[in-house]
Amino acid sequence: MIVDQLVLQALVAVDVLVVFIALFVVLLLSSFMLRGVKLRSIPTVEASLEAVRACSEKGTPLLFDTGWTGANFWGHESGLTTLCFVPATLELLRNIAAECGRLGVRVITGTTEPVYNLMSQDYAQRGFAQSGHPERYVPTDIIFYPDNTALNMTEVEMAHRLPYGAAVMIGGHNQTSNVVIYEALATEGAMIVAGEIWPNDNSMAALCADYMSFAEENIAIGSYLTEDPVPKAILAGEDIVKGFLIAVVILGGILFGAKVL
Amino acid sequence: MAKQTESTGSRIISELPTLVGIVGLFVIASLYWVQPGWDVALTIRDATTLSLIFPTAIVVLLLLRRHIYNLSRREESWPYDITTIGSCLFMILLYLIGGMEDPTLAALYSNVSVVGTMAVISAIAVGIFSAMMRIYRAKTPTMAFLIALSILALLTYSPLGEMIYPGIPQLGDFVQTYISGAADSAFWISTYIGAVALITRMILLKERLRPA
Amino acid sequence: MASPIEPFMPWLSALVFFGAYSVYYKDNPLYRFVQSLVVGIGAGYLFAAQLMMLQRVILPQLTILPAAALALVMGLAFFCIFIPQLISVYRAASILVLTVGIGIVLPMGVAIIWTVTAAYAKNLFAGLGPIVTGICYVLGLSYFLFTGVTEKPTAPFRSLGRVVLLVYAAMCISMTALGKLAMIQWKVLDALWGYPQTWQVPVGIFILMLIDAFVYPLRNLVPGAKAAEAEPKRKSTRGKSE
Amino acid sequence: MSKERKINWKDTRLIYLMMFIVIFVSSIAPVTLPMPTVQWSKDFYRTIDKGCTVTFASPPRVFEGVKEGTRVAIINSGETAKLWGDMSEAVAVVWKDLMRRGANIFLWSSYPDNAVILDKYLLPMFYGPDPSKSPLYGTKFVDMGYVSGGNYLLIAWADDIKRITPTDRYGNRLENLPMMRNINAMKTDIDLMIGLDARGLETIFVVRYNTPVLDMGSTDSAGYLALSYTAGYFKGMIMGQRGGAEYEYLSGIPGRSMAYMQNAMTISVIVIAVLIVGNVQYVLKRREGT
Repeated sequence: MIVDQLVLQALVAVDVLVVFIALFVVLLLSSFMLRGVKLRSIPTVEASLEAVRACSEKGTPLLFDTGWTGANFWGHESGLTTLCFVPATLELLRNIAAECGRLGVRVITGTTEPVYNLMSQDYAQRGFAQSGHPERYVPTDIIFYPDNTALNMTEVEMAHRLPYGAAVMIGGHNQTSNVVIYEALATEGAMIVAGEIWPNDNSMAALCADYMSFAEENIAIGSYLTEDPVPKAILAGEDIVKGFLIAVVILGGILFGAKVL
Repeated sequence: MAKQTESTGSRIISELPTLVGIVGLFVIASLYWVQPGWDVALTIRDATTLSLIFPTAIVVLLLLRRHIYNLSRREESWPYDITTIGSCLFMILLYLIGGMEDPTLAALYSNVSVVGTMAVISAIAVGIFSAMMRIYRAKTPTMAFLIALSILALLTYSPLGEMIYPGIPQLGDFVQTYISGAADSAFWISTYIGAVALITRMILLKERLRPA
Repeated sequence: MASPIEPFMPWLSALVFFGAYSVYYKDNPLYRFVQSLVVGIGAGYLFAAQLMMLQRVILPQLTILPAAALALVMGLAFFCIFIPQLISVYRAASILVLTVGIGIVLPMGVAIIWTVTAAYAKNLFAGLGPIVTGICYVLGLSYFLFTGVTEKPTAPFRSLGRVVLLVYAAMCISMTALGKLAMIQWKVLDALWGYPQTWQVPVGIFILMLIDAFVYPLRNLVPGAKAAEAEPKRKSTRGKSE
Repeated sequence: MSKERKINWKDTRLIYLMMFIVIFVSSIAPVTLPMPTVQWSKDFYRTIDKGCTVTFASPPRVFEGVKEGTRVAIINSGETAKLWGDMSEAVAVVWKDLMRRGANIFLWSSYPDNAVILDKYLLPMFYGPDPSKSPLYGTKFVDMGYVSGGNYLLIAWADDIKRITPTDRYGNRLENLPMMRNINAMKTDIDLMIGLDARGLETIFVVRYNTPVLDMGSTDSAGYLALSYTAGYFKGMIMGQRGGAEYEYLSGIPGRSMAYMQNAMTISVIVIAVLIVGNVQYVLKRREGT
């Protein structure tokens, strides 16, 4: 066992509020001080629009699947991830819808989250409107499924029947069931762009996808899609936080090891 | 200056829902350290949770609308559209007659939905093994390393490794516990940092929660 | 009280489970029927559950529980998505749901950031395993650095960090496959040794597949379906195992 | 006969077919195989057998293992229904062991389908088709069934179960059930907590009240639960049918997990062989190409 009797004494000793405020202050200062800092690229941002173009060439629809991304109240910290994916994935959907509108590609979405489904309609409609082709928006293509099983079975069936030219699978799936859809898409030769939330879903994407981005990279997509320098500066500020955590492990480890702490 | 003030003012008004949402966020977050919770926070939390029944009902109706639309256009999927609409309405009818405890409603749910879920979740194995056999090739040294690790995991978590050499599952356990465990932490921790950054952007009104 | 359809349920259960697998042969009417049934039953159950909540929790407590009244107001706001002039009302409701959801779990996420990191630091030299964990955690985190400034000096660490994340992926892929494999077997055991035995269902489906593949295409039994099958399909990897 | 109907040895469907053949054969004729026991399974059994000490809050809490009358809460709040096919034997053998040792078992399910799955496949094995009619019901076992609220319910139950939920799933008042006379505030009145793929128990119970917590999941649940084990929150884990086989070995209680192990082994052999052959072929072809 790595860590006996240690950990959440820290939760008692170090107030969560203090940690949050410290993180917030660092990121807030970064938003002013790190403007203009260059960021590395995230593969799925460009690949998603490439997927639209691939569908345009093949004359097929595009699948935009976000699984169970959205509002949830299961009361465990991992739920934070699905919630935080909402703004980024919706912003990506709007951009994809705009590109689809321009190129005349049909985009079919899938989600198991009711509020997210309604928000998807709002964003997709706006995207098509921005392309100058609002008439290309098809409300019945923004599909809600009552559960993960219905989503998987239907998307597998549609992957074989339509079939899709490309799929942007960005979000969370249940118990790595994304691989079931990947298998159907791969069988039909579709291009797969994946950006999954959970580590185990990421593993399935690593196995099957043509392009993929890991976990937190997907929360940052919204910042990459805007010209505003502030969100990018905040992303740069995250590096300070991560650098601090790395320093805590290395220096803290040495100090604990030397019994200084 | 006046113009800037005006635009800031109108911006704040247009972003009022986001601002209210952020206040709500911190009111709810306070429940973590205020024990027992205070009434306003509990009311907002409970009301939000309960309100979810409405969007859920709306999207189920939209789902039905999609199949009715297919039917009205006499698409080739009509027998399946009828199955979907019919089974959905039948379940609602069962509820209206016998409530959630209706035995037929429970029987259909457990033998169709729950078993269907098991089928989909178990089909993951087929998807993975098929993909492993078809596309898992040592195109790079990293890929070769990962294939070796996948084989190690197969040896560790089936009795095979122990049969060959007892050190194999020990090595597999070591990789799983100490390397995979650390990678898992890195995934989650970076995501939680991303969550705090997202909230910072929301507070600065730089993260849009409605379409631009 | 048992349902009158209870005696048929083991058969339905086997049909749903193995019917779902029939798609691995090819897209077929049995699969589409099962899929439609799963969607319909799931949607009906979900709707019924919402009706129950409305009847048992919200409506009876409307005047005595502020949360119930507020929930009704918020719920009605969601219907404004269908009224273009009131779209902002709908958006306000959806934003509130999202932010309240984040508020519920945010402190837990923040707590984990600090406590896990502190745990790794405190035990760094407690043995070979913890040292490896500490190093891999640091490498894994460095993969998620975003700035271009850090790109060059941290490139080797980020590359190693990616390998660490992929080690997780490689282990997870095999473990998941073995775990889910057991789930198929669980249903097979249920079909073979459960009461009543339902192994005839998967065997029947398999025989139909053999007939379709080698004796007579069953699609020809459906009038007009033959022409549809002749329609050319896009590039498929069926028949390419590598 | 058309050309298409010939067997194409590169058809991916042969992979699917091979898997089903292996599964059917190993289900019909299981054999016993040597099994390594992983550390978290050993810790799980040791906690049930000998106990453990939990030291997150002050003062430390000493748990002396499951004995007659030990109050055990089974928290069925994960994705048990979806994962049941990979958890069934492990849950069954642990449950059997708890009963053998005389534990008082308190069960709660956080989703309707989680309750349904135990009703259908587990409880009838130990308590008959209607558990409420079992002589053990109320004295050694109480089922709350599905109660909504998720982890927030657990937070409330930490202080008071009976105030929030005065009755069990069958409508019996909890104060009338003999087993519940000394169970009300979960933070003090539960000696051991076993989660079924449960998450969040660390922050609710372990850190604040030093509750000993064990967790059970599917083989790959370790992916998201291992963090809690390595950080010391969970005092042991049982993962998947393999975990069931390990527990059967450790406890000496016979079970049915071996069929799953045989299946895992056969498929592993085939996949490893295909991976090695496929990759050697790939490397050779690439060399030829260059």
